[in-house]
Amino acid sequence: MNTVLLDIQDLSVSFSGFHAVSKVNLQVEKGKIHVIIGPNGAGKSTLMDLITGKTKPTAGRILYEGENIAGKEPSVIASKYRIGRKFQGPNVFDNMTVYENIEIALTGYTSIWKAFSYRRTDKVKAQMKNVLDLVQLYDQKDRMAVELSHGQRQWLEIGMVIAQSPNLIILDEPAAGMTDTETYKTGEMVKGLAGEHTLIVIEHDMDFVEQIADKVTVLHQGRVLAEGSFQEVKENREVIRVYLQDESGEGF
Amino acid sequence: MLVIDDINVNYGKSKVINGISMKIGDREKLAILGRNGVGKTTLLKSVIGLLPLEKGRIRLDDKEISRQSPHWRAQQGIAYVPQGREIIPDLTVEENLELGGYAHTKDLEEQKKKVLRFFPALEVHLKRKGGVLSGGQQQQLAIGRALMSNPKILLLDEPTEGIQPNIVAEIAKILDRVREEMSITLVIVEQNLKFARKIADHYVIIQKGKVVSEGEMAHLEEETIKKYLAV
Amino acid sequence: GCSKGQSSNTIKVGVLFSDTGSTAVMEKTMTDACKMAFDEINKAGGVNGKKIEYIHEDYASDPATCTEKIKELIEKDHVVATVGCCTSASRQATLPTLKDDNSLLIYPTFTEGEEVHPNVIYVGCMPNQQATNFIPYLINKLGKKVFLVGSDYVFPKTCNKQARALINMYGGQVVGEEYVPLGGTDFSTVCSKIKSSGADFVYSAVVGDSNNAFFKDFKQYGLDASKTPICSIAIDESNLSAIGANYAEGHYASMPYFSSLDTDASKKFVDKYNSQFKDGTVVTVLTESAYSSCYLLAEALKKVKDPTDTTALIKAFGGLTFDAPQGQIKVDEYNHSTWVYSRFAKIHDGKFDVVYSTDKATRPEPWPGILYPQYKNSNFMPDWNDPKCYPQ
Amino acid sequence: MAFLISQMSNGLNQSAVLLIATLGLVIIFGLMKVINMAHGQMIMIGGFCAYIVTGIFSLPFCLAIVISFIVTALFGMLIEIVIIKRLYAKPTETILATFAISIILTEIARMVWPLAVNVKMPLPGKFTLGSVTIPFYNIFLVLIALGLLVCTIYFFACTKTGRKIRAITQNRQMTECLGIDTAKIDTLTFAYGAGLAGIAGCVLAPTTGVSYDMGATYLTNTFLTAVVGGAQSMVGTAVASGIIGESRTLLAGFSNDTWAMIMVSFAIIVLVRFKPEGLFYKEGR
Amino acid sequence: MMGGIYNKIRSVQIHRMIDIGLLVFLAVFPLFAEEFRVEMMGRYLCLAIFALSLDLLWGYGGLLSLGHAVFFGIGGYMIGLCYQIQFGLPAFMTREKITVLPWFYLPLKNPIVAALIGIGLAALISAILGFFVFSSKIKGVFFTIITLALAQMFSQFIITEQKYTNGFNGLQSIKRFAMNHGQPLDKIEYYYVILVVAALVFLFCMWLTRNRVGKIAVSIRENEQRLGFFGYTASHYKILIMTIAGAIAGLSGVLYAPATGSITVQDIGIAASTLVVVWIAVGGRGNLTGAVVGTLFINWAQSLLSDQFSSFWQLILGIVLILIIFFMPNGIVGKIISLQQRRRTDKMMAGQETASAEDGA
Ligand SMILES: Nc1ncnc2c1ncn2[C@@H]1O[C@H](COP(=O)(O)OP(=O)(O)OP(=O)(O)O)[C@@H](O)[C@H]1O
Ligand SMILES: Nc1ncnc2c1ncn2[C@@H]1O[C@H](COP(=O)(O)OP(=O)(O)OP(=O)(O)O)[C@@H](O)[C@H]1O
Ligand SMILES: [Mg+2]
Ligand SMILES: [Mg+2]
Repeated sequence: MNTVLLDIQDLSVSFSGFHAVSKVNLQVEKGKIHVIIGPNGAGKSTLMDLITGKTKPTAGRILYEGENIAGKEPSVIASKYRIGRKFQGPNVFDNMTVYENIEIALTGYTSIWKAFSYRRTDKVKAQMKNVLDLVQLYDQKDRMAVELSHGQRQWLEIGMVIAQSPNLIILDEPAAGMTDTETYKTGEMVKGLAGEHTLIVIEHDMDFVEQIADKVTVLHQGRVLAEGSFQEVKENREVIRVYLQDESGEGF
Repeated sequence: MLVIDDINVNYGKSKVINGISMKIGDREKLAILGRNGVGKTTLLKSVIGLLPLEKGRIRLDDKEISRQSPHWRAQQGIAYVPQGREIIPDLTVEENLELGGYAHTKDLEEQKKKVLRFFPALEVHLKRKGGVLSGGQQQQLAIGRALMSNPKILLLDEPTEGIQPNIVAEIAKILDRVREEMSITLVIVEQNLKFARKIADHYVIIQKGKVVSEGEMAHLEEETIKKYLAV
Repeated sequence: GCSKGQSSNTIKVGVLFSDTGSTAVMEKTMTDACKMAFDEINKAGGVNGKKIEYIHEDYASDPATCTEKIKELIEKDHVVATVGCCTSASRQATLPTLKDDNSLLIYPTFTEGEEVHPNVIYVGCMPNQQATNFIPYLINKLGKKVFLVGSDYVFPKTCNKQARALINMYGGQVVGEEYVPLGGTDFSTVCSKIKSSGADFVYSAVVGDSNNAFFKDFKQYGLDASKTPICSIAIDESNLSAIGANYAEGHYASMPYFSSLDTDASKKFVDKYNSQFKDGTVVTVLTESAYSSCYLLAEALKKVKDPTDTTALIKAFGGLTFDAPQGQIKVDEYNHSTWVYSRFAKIHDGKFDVVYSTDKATRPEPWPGILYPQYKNSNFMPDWNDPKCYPQ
Repeated sequence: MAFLISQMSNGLNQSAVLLIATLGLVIIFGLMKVINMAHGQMIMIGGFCAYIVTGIFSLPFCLAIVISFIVTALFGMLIEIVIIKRLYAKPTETILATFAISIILTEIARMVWPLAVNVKMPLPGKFTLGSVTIPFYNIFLVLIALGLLVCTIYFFACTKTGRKIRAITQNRQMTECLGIDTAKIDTLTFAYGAGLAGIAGCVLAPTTGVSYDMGATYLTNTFLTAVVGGAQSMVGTAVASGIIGESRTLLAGFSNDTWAMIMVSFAIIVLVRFKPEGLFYKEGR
Repeated sequence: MMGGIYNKIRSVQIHRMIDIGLLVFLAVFPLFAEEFRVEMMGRYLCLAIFALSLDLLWGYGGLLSLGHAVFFGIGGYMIGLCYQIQFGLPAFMTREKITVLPWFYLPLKNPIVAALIGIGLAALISAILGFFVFSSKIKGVFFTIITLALAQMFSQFIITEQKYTNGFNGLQSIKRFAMNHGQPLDKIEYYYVILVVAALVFLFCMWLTRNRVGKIAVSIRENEQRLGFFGYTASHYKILIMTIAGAIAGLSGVLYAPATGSITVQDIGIAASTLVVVWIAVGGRGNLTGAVVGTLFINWAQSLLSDQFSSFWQLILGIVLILIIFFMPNGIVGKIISLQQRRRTDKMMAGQETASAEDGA
């Protein structure tokens, strides 16, 4: 039985001698929420860069349903293998309206022919309204993305990824800059996406991680430090030392 | 002492801040809270001078600053750590730090040492370009850079966003220490309530561009939170 | 149109030169010359009792604008003829309009020839008038090895083609031929090539401000005017001051007219121009030629009953003479071009010292006999239907 | 062989000319991101300064260099304050504005000096080595080019102001918030870039003369050089002018100037294609 | 009911109203203007088509080309050559001792074929360039510089290959589409041909930009890298836009050469390319209307100014440009659009305020 969607094997990358990711092995199971945590600079975002093709690995393989996607172009990875990503800092199309942002992300119209055949049908409109409602931006839909607040831009990007409807959704710190209740709501939304989609989520907010995680991997200095359920990881002494708590035993 | 007196701020025609007044005493620790998009960032930006006031005035130690340019305000002792960090990507970490000090620090080396004592994690990266640091590292750099100017008031916009838990704790402590050692007023916009509670002694909650609740942190009640911060 | 200049007591004439753009340097003085000429003509009673009203348009050194402006002159202002244009590109851009509207252009600038449009009178000199005497003179005086240079466009290339034939005819030898981009300012390569070619003189059709760089580089790179002079068919008084006296010293030029010409007519002309226009321009062959063009036009107008009858007007030009500052010139009876003098000058002290002059005007050959033997003694007539006559 | 050597020395001269003409643009366009269509006209201002100082007032040429720097820098300062200041990071508007400035300058120059003017050669004379001739002035140009290059590199890499400028070009708002008077520094930088263009006009004037339409000659070539060099790298620009100057002259030696120009343009297209960020570009995140 | 229609009209974007107004004006223009003015307008309309093509590329795709006139030139030269070879060898070839027409000129004999070749070749070269360039990570000014080099190359080539192109003098006597030595279209007819083509091109551009492809072009301009992560191959779209822009530029050249009767290197070089950029900037970039308005405005201004103030008209033009930047930083049409938007948001705001006041009550 093959439930592993993404199988990362001995993946490494270095930037002029600096090993940002080294020999990482990781399995992401279909339909599950896989959370990656780890100190700042541990290489989490870089690992996502590798998966999505933004950075080319120096060694190792990334097997997506058995096929090696390491080193492929981002657009191929996104369209052929259906992997979508929300970046760490909001990364949206500034001088386009919220509506157009979502529309561009909409799945299934990326090739030139498809793009020409695209129409704003009622079905599409309903679909977009759905997404916009989900991220609470429906009443902002005619504003330019650049005019949104930081948090709203985060939401917008999440909305875009949902509209893209990929098999594998990567969320790099989706809850950053949100209030606690909003974070909770995001968590519920993420959980709703699981099953149909597979998710990799990076987050520093432990309550949020606890709320959503099926499995947690801890990266540290480019390597996998620990892996397991949230509870296991939380109690791992190394993880506590390098990540969760400072000398006096505090952490947020 | 920073006095904000009945200010309005607009983006074009859309009114974002609608008559906010507050007094921030010396060495006070103030947290500004509120949901996404209520105008917290806008408020900080208008204090540092990036956005013009439509109405009202801002005074720093009885000096009117509302019409001055941001660099002038910075030289008067207001430092700003923006949301999204805004590190200068092509300058090295060290140059980024020094840049923060040019305004009015005499002894850059000395100040740099002092700041690096707060952020030892940055030391190994000094010669790397600011742009390649990870999000968390950049956040630390941004705070460090702001401290380089030896400010009277430090404005922080969501300093914990994207920071690992133990560093958040550490930042809380660092900010405390910074306030003690450098005798600084802290104004922090924050979403992480736990952190805000820990670090601030006063709070202000903003909604629709107005102050809807303020007081001592210790007296911030669940009910208020539910009313103004929950969705 | 039917109302073409009829109703009033004036005859309208167009003056079409650039005030702006890259060729404005050359054309400003032509505008001035036209102004001077028409004012004189009007003061002397005008044409058959009618005053000439001239309308000046600026085509900004751009052929497309030139087309537009000539249309405006002909169709809006109803001019009976236009004096104007300074480059072949701009002249040729007016040709379709001239034909369509059956109007007349008097073209005062020198030209590469190989064109006789039925609606154009070419008053400027043809290459043959500059070269036929110049080349044997130079070969006799300076030596047989010749290096040809020019700006990279039609006029220099066509002139040099003719020069090459003449050089061969007089037993000379072309030791090199080089072209630099129009407006180019780097002549180091050309100078190196000239040096290594061992040429006795350089026959140059480099035009415009490029000459400043050319003459300077020439000396800078160790070429010597006393051994290998530049013999130019495209420099005039306006270039001399920019080149600088010591860099221009000892080089040659061939033109129908130099403002230093020592005749009463010329002196009077130069003095009058200089006292009238203090806009920084100087008298050059183009000034003289534009001035003569206006007079020729006036003379032709005097000969026709109805100034708007273009066909008659063109006919009136045939054989027309005028005592120009350079001497008597004559419009050829057949080929629409003008008999002008052939004069050579050696540059000394920043001035052209005329060293040779034909004693009367020489015959223009739009299709020079040396290249087109079939036309050698024929009187070439412009013909609407002959694709040779002009770009169809 | 001798011809080859002489072509190479000519190429060096052309490279120096390119470098001198481009340096000002590297600052205004490369660093400040202002697409300066009036760069050629700034060079022209320097040229006319040289003419006024040496030709009209008969003062020494070295004074002309200083004066043309000052005059052009002041002019740059003026247009920065009046016009460019409001247009940073708005490429459309800057193109329009600088284009308008270029027209206005050209027209004013044309009204004052309809004819090209001559600037006396300050260093006549030449070296002769066998059949290779090198004018003294060429050597002077190469030295000036190197001198300006070194000064400019030093200025940007090693001085505080240089660092501030780099910060401003990357994030103007943030730099302002750090207490740096960005407006002042912008003005100074722009003035410096303009001043360099002025020097270029001044030192190039003796070889080419000065005319109102000389600006157009430089615009294309300087942009090409600046970008091939990586748009903001001084060393890159030096290398780029070296490559372009030498290859143009060498190719011209074996064919002619026009074809050399065509081939070099083609090579630039290919080069930029394979080095999409110019010759000297450091990878960033 | 009436109110509904009224509101509908009110909600039309203002620049669409300008388009319609302009079209009506242009359609009746020959009824009251002198013939040569109509011809002039025809020529400017061709330039407006040209400007539209660059607006697609620059205003929407964010790709600033300073060599776009090359494609215009290809179109113009093909038609020009067509009429040069109607009567056997053209003079400029005989002069250079060419005795038979080179084979590659043979297909140009028929004006329609020449026009199609003009458009097709422009599209092809622009596609090849696009393919070559966009398969690397080129962006921003580097693209601009490539086009600059291309323009330099192309115009120098035309100048130096005089025996095939008549060099600097350019091509003249280009007829308004005379078939087989027949009668060419008359000036007014040709004006309407240009107008119809211009309107069709405009509609096409409007369709394209409002279409998803246009939106994708804009997002390429905004954040090309991000687009890749949604699965788009940005380079394909860039090549597509390049090709379309090239074809339209070629088309405008094909129409232009007969409209002026001539085409020269000065119409196709860097200076010409720069001018179009300026026209678009004056009109307002990225809304199509701006390109047309800017082109017509500047060209008419030039023509009228140069009639009025012979030698300082360029100076005046320069000052006008500066004033435009000061008072209409987004161009003429950009300014009008933003005024309309301002009015709308004002209304919206006012509406919201009353609504919330009612809420409170
Ligand atoms: N393109 C690059 N060039 C050089 N160094 C890089 C590059 N990309 C990443 N790095 C380095 O790799 C390390 C890992 O960075 P990364 O952004 O992956 O960390 P992270 O785990 O996402 O941290 P955070 O939680 O703070 O976002 C950092 O030290 C960073 O400086
Ligand atoms: N440049 C802008 N132009 C127009 N409107 C803007 C602009 N920037 C922000 N806004 C609007 O102003 C309001 C307040 O924005 P602000 O950034 O101050 O919010 P915030 O409280 O900091 O939110 P967050 O917690 O998400 O950062 C938002 O509704 C936003 O849409
Ligand atoms: Mg990260
Ligand atoms: Mg904010």
